[in-house]
Amino acid sequence: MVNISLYDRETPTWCPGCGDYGVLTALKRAAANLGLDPAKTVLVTGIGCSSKINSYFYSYGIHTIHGRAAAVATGIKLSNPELEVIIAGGDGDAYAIGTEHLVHIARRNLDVAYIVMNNQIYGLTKGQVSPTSEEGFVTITTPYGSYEKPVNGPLLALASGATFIARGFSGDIVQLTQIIEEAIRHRGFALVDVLSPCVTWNKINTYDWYKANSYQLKDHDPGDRNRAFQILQDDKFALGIIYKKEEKTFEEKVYRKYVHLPLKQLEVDRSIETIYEEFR
Amino acid sequence: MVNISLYDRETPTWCPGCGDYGVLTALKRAAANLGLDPAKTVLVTGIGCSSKINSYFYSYGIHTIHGRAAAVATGIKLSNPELEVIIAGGDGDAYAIGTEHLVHIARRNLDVAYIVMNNQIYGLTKGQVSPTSEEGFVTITTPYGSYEKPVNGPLLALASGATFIARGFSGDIVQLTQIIEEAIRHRGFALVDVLSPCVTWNKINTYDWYKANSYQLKDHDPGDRNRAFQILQDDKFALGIIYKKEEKTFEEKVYRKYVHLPLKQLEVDRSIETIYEEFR
Amino acid sequence: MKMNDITVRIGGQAGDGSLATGEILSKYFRRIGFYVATDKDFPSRIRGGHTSYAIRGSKKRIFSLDDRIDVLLAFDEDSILLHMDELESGGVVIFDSSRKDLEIKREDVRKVKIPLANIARKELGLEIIKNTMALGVLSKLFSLDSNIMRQTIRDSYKTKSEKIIEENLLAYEKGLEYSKDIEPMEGYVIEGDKVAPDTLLLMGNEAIGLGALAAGCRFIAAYPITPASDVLEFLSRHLPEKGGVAIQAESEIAAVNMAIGAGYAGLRSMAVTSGPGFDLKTEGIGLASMIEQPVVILDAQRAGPSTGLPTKTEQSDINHAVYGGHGDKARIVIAPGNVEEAFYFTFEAFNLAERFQVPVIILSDELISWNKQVVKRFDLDKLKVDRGKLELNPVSNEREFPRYDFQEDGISFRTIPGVEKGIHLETGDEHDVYGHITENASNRVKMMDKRMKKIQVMKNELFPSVVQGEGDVAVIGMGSTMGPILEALERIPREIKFIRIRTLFPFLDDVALHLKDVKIAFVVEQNYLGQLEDLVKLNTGFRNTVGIRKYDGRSFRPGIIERRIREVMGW
Amino acid sequence: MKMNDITVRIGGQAGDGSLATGEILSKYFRRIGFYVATDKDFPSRIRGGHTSYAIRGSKKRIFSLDDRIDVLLAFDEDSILLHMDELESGGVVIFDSSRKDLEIKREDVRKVKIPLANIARKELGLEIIKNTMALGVLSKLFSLDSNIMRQTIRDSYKTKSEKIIEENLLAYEKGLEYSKDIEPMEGYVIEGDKVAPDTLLLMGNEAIGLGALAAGCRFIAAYPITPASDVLEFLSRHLPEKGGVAIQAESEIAAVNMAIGAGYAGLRSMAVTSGPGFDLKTEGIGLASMIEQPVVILDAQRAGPSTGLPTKTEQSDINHAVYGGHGDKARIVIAPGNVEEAFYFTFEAFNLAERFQVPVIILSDELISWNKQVVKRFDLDKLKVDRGKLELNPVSNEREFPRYDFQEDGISFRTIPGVEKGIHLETGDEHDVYGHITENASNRVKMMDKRMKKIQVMKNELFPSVVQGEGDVAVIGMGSTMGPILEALERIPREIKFIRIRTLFPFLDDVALHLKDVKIAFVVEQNYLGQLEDLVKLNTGFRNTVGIRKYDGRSFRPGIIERRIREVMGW
Ligand SMILES: Cc1ncc(C[n+]2csc(CCOP(=O)(O)OP(=O)(O)O)c2C)c(N)n1
Ligand SMILES: Cc1ncc(C[n+]2csc(CCOP(=O)(O)OP(=O)(O)O)c2C)c(N)n1
Ligand code: SF4
Ligand code: SF4
Ligand SMILES: [Mg+2]
Ligand SMILES: [Mg+2]
Repeated sequence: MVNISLYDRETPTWCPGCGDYGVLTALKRAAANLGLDPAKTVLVTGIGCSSKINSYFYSYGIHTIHGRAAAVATGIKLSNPELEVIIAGGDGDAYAIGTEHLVHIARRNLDVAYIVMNNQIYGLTKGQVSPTSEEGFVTITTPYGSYEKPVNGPLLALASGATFIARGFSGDIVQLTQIIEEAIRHRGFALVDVLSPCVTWNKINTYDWYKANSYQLKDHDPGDRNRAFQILQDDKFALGIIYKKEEKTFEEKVYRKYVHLPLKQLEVDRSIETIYEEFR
Repeated sequence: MVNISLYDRETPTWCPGCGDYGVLTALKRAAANLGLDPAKTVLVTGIGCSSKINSYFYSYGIHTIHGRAAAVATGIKLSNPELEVIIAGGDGDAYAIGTEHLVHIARRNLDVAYIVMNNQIYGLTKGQVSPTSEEGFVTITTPYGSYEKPVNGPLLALASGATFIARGFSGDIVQLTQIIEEAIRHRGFALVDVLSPCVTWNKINTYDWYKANSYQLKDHDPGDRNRAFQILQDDKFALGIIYKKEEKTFEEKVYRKYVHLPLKQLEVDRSIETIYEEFR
Repeated sequence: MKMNDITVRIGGQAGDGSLATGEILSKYFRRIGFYVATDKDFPSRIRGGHTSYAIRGSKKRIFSLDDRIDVLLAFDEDSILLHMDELESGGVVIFDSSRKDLEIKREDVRKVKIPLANIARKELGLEIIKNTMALGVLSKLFSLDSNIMRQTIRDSYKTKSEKIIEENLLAYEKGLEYSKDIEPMEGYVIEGDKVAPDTLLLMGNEAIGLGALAAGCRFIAAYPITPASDVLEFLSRHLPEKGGVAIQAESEIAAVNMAIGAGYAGLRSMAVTSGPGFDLKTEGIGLASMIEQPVVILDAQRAGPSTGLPTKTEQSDINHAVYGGHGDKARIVIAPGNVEEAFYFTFEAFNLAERFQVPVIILSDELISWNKQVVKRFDLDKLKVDRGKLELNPVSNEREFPRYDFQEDGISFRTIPGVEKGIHLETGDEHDVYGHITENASNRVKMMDKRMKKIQVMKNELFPSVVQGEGDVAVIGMGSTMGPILEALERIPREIKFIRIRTLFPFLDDVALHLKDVKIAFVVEQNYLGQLEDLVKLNTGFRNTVGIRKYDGRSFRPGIIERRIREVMGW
Repeated sequence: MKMNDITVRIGGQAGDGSLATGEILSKYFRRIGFYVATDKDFPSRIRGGHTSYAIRGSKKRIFSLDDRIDVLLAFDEDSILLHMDELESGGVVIFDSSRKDLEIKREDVRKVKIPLANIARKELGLEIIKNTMALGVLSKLFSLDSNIMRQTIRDSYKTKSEKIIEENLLAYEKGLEYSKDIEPMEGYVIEGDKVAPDTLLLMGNEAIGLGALAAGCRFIAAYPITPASDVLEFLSRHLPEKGGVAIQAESEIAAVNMAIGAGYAGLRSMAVTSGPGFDLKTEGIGLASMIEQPVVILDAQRAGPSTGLPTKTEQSDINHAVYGGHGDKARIVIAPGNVEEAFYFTFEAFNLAERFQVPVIILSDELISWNKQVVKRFDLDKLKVDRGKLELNPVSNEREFPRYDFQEDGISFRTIPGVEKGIHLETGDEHDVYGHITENASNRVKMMDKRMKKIQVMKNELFPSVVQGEGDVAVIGMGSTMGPILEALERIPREIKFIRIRTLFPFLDDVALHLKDVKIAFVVEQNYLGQLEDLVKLNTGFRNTVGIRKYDGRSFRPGIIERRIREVMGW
């Protein structure tokens, strides 16, 4: 097994106590357990506190623009399916401005894992309401409480066709490591929603609150899609692997009839003469 | 009851046989049944063959940009909740480029009805694959068949928090009229997905195909959310009202503590002196 | 009257087969050794509505239509109403009188009325075949080579069934038969060499698709939009054969970001779109510029703003291509002027993108994208792929690869994921040489200088203007206006210098040089505000310009330009 | 040494309370009748990292910082490392020696070391209160009025608990007590009138929020982004009280389209953002332009491109504001130069939007948006709401209201849903007078002419440049560079003409007039490419410009401008 320090990069600048530290640790451990080669791994992020994670995790990394990590990752993975592509970001990044890409990456069943660090708040921009904030939640942009029902990210992903759905908690790094490992190992699109407290701006959804408002899935068959829909509608957050199904991945389908062009082979077949007939 | 010719506008330029004629007729009938005042009704559309419907339906109408009708409608309805705001458009408009707004308008439970004319193809741009096209579907942009699982629009809306979900068929104008009527009457966000064949570009999902691949909901309790989730995962298309629940609307919540400013009163309270204290 | 230069307009209701007939006719022209230029005019709706297709065939190299047409093949009344004025005196109108007889007023043209649809329905049992019948009439009128025409019809339907081929051939014969008593047109000679040279007939969008394939582009992501969809469609068919991927994205935002991802992963990649989608790509193009990511973007301009006139041409995205997006950004904007250039510019766009590690915007317009022209078979041997400073075997002892290292020319070495010793970060935040985020002020200045320096460095390698003629009167144009400008100038027997600008950003210094002794310059462009004119003024300091502008969505005709120049110059 | 003009920089780790202390100090300055200018400098992360806040108070009307600071209040070592150079000779550094003692090298400044944090922790039981203690030290050093300071502290914490107020007052006393043996600074006089005039202390973003409220804006939709979020936050608090709606949208695209919807429905509406979000609004702004929809957009510029330096200032979105988006579009772009103008321009933006039925872009920059200045209480009586050609009682006999009727000035009458006899369509497609889609060529031309005509018509009603001074040497600037330019010019005892441009699109003719007798013009701007300079060149033909540019994300100081002018002019 690889030593997890292989994945050390910069020292995080997250606030002391931020849930994202737990995610980083779990990700490193999962990577070590899987023996991921940093040179063959790409960590793709959007913008937000959480999206800085690739500054702290040693591998290829691309920190893109807000909400678009899934689209960039799609281009990367399709271009070189041999890469391990992991997406990470915040709840705003994934479930607000990135909604569109989440839905469509899920239905494509692209073989990537997407880790959403869900703190139910906008961290980096200093505490505005997030799509996952509870109704009534008071923030600087919702001084009278939020008027919106929260987006249920995992439910959305499931409804969109994701083949792996799990929820973890930064406070439980052991389980989170397992989940992330499974998600990366899963062949197909895997969404991991992580309850990851923002200790600075969200004084409601704290570690303790999450402990009190979550429960461990027991005796659950992740193959049961109907049950997964139900679990995801629970008032409390279920922790663990909620849904898992093997299906052909997007890359497999796209390249079904054709040999994938290995990336290294940069001299490609550039002939076009055979097409000329169309134009005569 | 109002005469449906009240709602006549331009003569449609849709292809003869296009499913959207049925939707237009049903919408006019529903409007007549409800006695909608054209001066107090706004039909908001995106871009596509289907989105031209407000050229053919007499009321205030705004034909916006591709995918953004729901966002524009949100601004309209919030500004003047007394208006009857109806959104209409195509499957590409709603479930591809407009995905983000659909999810968020649903969770807000804005009191508008959204009619999606789903022909499983891009009509106006001449026959490209649509987010609702079946996997394997051959189009000009998927000559080897589509590699993607279709977006399930109603399921997505349900997972996002919509409080009314129904499916109609342009081939059954009587039922479609009822559904649209109910959707408009519903207080909250209502999604109506209409199977509306494109006779020009989609030679697979024809009227006959839809007849063979849909069924009428019977003895269904629209209050049963779990059942709704199941029905929406059926291989065949269920027709009828699939889900319905009364919840506070976004407008009600937003204006909860404050009296709505009637639009006509253009001289608003523009005083700001009371705020000056903050700056001293 | 007219030797080997003829323009036929075929008009009817959508569904009448005007476009299909036009395609066959243009193929025929190519096969007899003619050059071709075409212009489609159809509404933004699917069925019905008047559609027309103008095809010009000429032994002379042409790039656009002429002012007037020689033949009006009218399947409906609208064609007469809309296009009769365009008909050259001495030309011919062929009217399908099946639906209705019509009195055609002009005395100076020949009128041939045939109930094509009725004959087709009655004698061939298939009304829509009337359009191929019309080709028989045309053949008779202009003494076209019926063997070549038969072969062209056969080839045109070869992807369809043998039955369809036969039906069409029969229709053609019927057309010939019904016109056996028709006298051939006098004064017209349509005679090529009857041996098709080694040429291709294709539209700009196809040339762009071919150029991308030839350049080794292996990834296209796009969201359908008129008039760019053809490129996605073409590559959806051909990329998979080449081991590449074509993906219809969920939106233009998704598309540009996918293309950036693909480029980052090492594939030559492209996103194609038109105005509204181009707007949506703004933020993504900025990211590419900041992370110094090669990516090629096609904006096939159409009439804006907003949805505008989706099926009509315009050149009004120049400003957005050159200036769009927040922040100071390096980019390249090039504008091909004809179908041949559309191929070569696209090919080169991929080299430029990788050499300078910037987004390259190809600015086409609807007319170029859809205009079918005859080009010489592309010479692939001359085309070299240059992937720039792509480093696949870095020999670095550092734990992270200095992706943004400072180099003389501002261009750093680049690696791609999968490369050992190439690990680095990329970010749209300001960053240090390893791509790590930093807000340090002096690093910021150095990085800005580095990125902006590329703008100067690249200037030598971009497409200089093409200059034709001499004199102190100049005409300036870009893109599809090339064709009408060239013809206009042929008609004015004076010294005029034509400066065709092909690179819009960075604006090259050659234009100012070419304008040195010029006293007045006419800037021809297809927009209202004079976007090209402003670029010229700003970048050259030359200010005595006269705008010749068109913004009704219809393409220029040489006469408009000719008249305006004569008027202003008093010629 | 320095009379009634003092700059204090407070620096520390985020969490040290530098910002809070600065706020109190600036309030104190206002209360004694000083003007204020501030500049925040903090990284794009939430905790940790060096943060500093510079506050200048002056009896003279000021708009920006001076070159150097008089006081450095340092809570951490970084403050010393980063800012010691900035300290005026004869100034004072107050260093919190609790964490670590530090040798401070400079001999020409006074050094006051106090273990503030330690004292606070030990004697007050609360370390973070050290920052208020520091105000005691400052009071002693500069003989500030402790009663006014006490009241300011009290008021600053009044939204918190009484306990917090008491703690802070106690800390202030502790600070005074610990500095009782400290000698007051020599040569500094900080004396206002001790009577706060009827002024307000607020930052640009707050002024924009107030301006919107005063204009009757009743709808804001925005997606959070630095440095524009404050406006959303401010209006989220205040709009509901006024019967309005503030909504945090799912993205900037949603926000602009919601604002367009609200404007269409008759509310004055606004969307606020910064660079990346501004890019995303491009398509929506185009729609507003095409359907002639009033809407106000704020772009509070930050350092780009892409994510860039999110918490640093720049003026590099000028090009996008003026040229962004496909197609030819009417729009208005205005740029306030200080906090007071931020209020009045915002107010007027809503009038302009409705009068000309176009999107109005307010181009602020991070410095203006965050700079706290003292302004005279806004005079609301002079401000008139003008809703333009809004027709609520049309007397038409037509079934549809001719929303896009041709009028002399290009501006049609507008109705809103709910109005009887006002029914019409609006569409981003080209349309006829009723808003119905049409592709007709002559209608297209008329509609383009109509929309573009507004660009000429509106010119008379936009903000002309402000000109100060005379001479054949000019300095040109816009936005936040106003402050440093004014101070630079004060220092150069020559004839210099300062032209401050306030309307960027349409570019007004006055600039060319002001440049008539000018020989050389310095264009000061906060970007690399010289976006403002290019606008001036293009629109005036004046080409002898010298750019004074800054693009490290930090704001200008007068000295940079002064030196460059002297250097070039040989003064
Ligand atoms: C297009 C765009 N809009 C807005 C922003 C500003 N922004 C940066 S991060 C962020 C959201 C942060 O919230 P989240 O995604 O939940 O991440 P967190 O910081 O909580 O981890 C926003 C709105 C941006 N960078 N780009
Ligand atoms: C931003 C943008 N992208 C693309 C287009 C081109 N476009 C027009 S309609 C359409 C999709 C049509 O499909 P759908 O929404 O299903 O409507 P239908 O025509 O099938 O009714 C597209 C891609 C556009 N107008 N704007
Ligand atoms: S602000 Fe919140 S999310 Fe961001 S680093 Fe701090 S604790 Fe974490
Ligand atoms: S193309 Fe299809 S969707 Fe469009 S009008 Fe014709 S049948 Fe209807
Ligand atoms: Mg968050
Ligand atoms: Mg469709």
